Amino acid sequence: MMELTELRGIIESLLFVTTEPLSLRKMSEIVEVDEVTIKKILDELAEEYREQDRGFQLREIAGGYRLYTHPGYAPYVEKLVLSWDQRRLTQASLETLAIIAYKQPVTKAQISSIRGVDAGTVLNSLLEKGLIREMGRANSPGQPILYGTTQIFLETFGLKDLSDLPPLKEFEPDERTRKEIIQKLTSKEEGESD
Amino acid sequence: MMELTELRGIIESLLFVTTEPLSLRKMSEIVEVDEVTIKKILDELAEEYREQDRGFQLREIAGGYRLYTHPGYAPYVEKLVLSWDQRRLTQASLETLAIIAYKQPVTKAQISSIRGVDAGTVLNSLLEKGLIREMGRANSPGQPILYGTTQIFLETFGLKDLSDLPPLKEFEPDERTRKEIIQKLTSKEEGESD
Amino acid sequence: MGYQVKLEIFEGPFDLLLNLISRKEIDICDIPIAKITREYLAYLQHVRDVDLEVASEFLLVAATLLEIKASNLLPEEEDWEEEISPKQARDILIARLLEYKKFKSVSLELAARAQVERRFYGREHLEERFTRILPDYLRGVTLADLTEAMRGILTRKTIEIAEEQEPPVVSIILNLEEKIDFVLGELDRRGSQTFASLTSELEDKIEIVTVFIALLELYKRGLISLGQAVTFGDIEIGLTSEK
Repeated sequence: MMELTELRGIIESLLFVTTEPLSLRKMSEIVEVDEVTIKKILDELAEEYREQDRGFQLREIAGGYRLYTHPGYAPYVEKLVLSWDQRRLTQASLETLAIIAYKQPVTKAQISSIRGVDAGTVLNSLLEKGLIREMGRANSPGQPILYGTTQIFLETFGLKDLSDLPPLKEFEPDERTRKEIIQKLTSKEEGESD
Repeated sequence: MMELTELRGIIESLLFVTTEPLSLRKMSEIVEVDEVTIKKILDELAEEYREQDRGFQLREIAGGYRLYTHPGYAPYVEKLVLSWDQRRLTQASLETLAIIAYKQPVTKAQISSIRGVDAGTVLNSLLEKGLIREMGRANSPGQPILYGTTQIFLETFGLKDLSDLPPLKEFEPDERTRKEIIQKLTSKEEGESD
Repeated sequence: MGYQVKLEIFEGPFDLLLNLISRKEIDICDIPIAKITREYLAYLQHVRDVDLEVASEFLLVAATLLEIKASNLLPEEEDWEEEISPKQARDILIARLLEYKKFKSVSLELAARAQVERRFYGREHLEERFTRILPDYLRGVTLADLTEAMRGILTRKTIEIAEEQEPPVVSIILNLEEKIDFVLGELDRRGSQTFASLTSELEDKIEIVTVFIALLELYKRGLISLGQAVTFGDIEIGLTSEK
């Protein structure tokens, strides 16, 4: 049986080397130790880094674990690493991503109908950026392509998994907005009299 | 005056992300703290990692400091590296090499911004294979390394010299591709009913 | 203040136009949606600070108008119920705006998260000692492969750049008017046509559908005559004499 200190060292070295989130399963396969034990060590490591005010943190992201620099030190890190990340997402991309994230698997027509504009261009660019992927085809006439989000999507938005998305219910338009819209579009005779 | 814990955290975060050994001077410039203090912190960090049997070590190398995985855990790290997605890395290598060949001298940040994803691992692998080399440093902030191709690159692809590369003009989108682009941009609903 | 529309039959805020349509004080068939959209795009290019809220709502509303219009263009013979009533039109718009607003607010939350996420840096490179064990990814790669890779990158870049310059166009709205001109032009030049011959050059399915909608619009305006010899036969199209 492997010693716990050694096991901790091995897992830490894997986390140190990985360039994408590492799943429990993958770690378990490599180290040949059950996932429960690995999860326990990960929790301990995360706690240690926090307590010791380390320069990096262990985070559960996109279905796995990965080390990231402490966000408080970002200004210094940026002086060293010129950020290449120019993924400035447009409002159109963000809205389309939001629809896909919550409604997946979803077709282009469904997305277009919510946003009121054709989604084709935005979908292509999200596919290129690796934020969404094709998930097969719907069983409806024309068998349209179904879209869903990717691991890169989860990483970009700092989500553990899809259940980590903010609950959509909380974003329902409030009563005031609702009233405003209805008022805007309701004829005087039918609506309130003024 | 910056607190010592914070200073330690910052230096650790720099060591964590750096791709090349970090000199005392560079760290001192970034953190705006004298080299003696920084040296003291580095010694403490190295000692801590050793004592705590961490998965990585701090080593002084080529006039600078850098973190390395603990050599005792190398077999596990190798298992991880060998499990990486081959197809993705092949595509990344090919595209990175193409960009360097045509746009040299070029920095890592430029390559990443053209490709849209980070080029780190792939660059190291191309350097290792001798297909590319460091050509000096750009005069921009952070003085990033400039990359270019080598004699081995020319030999591998049967080129007399760089001017022997198929001219970029031929790479401009041809009529068909251009049409595709236009179509993509004006793509409309796929007439699906749901 | 909201965006102002200027039409022969109506001048004022876009919101009010909607209201009038939903009250049937203005016939939706009299509203040139393509014209409104084109002018709106021209307007957008002049405004320095585009109010995204207003811009996206405009598009949503315009698209809904188009749908209502398209549905009302269908010949109203027996199927009276098929036509969307003003009340239904209004309900559709309200439901859509509410649904859209929900996704817009959550997208702002996601944007904020992405902003926070940019402060976390992961390691992105591999130590030299492990690079050595990586398989030779480029084994067997030829100059032609390199060429192909560069072509792919350039194509992607071209698309990205074009996208950035592209204003948010409701292409189908603009396209309908184009197709109307196309049909009239063809009939004028080549005499009566069948639907098949009219669309024989078109590859895109949606273009063919748009031609069909254009035919309905022209029929409604009384500019063309439609005939069909047998059920499921080709549609024959001719210009009416009144043109």
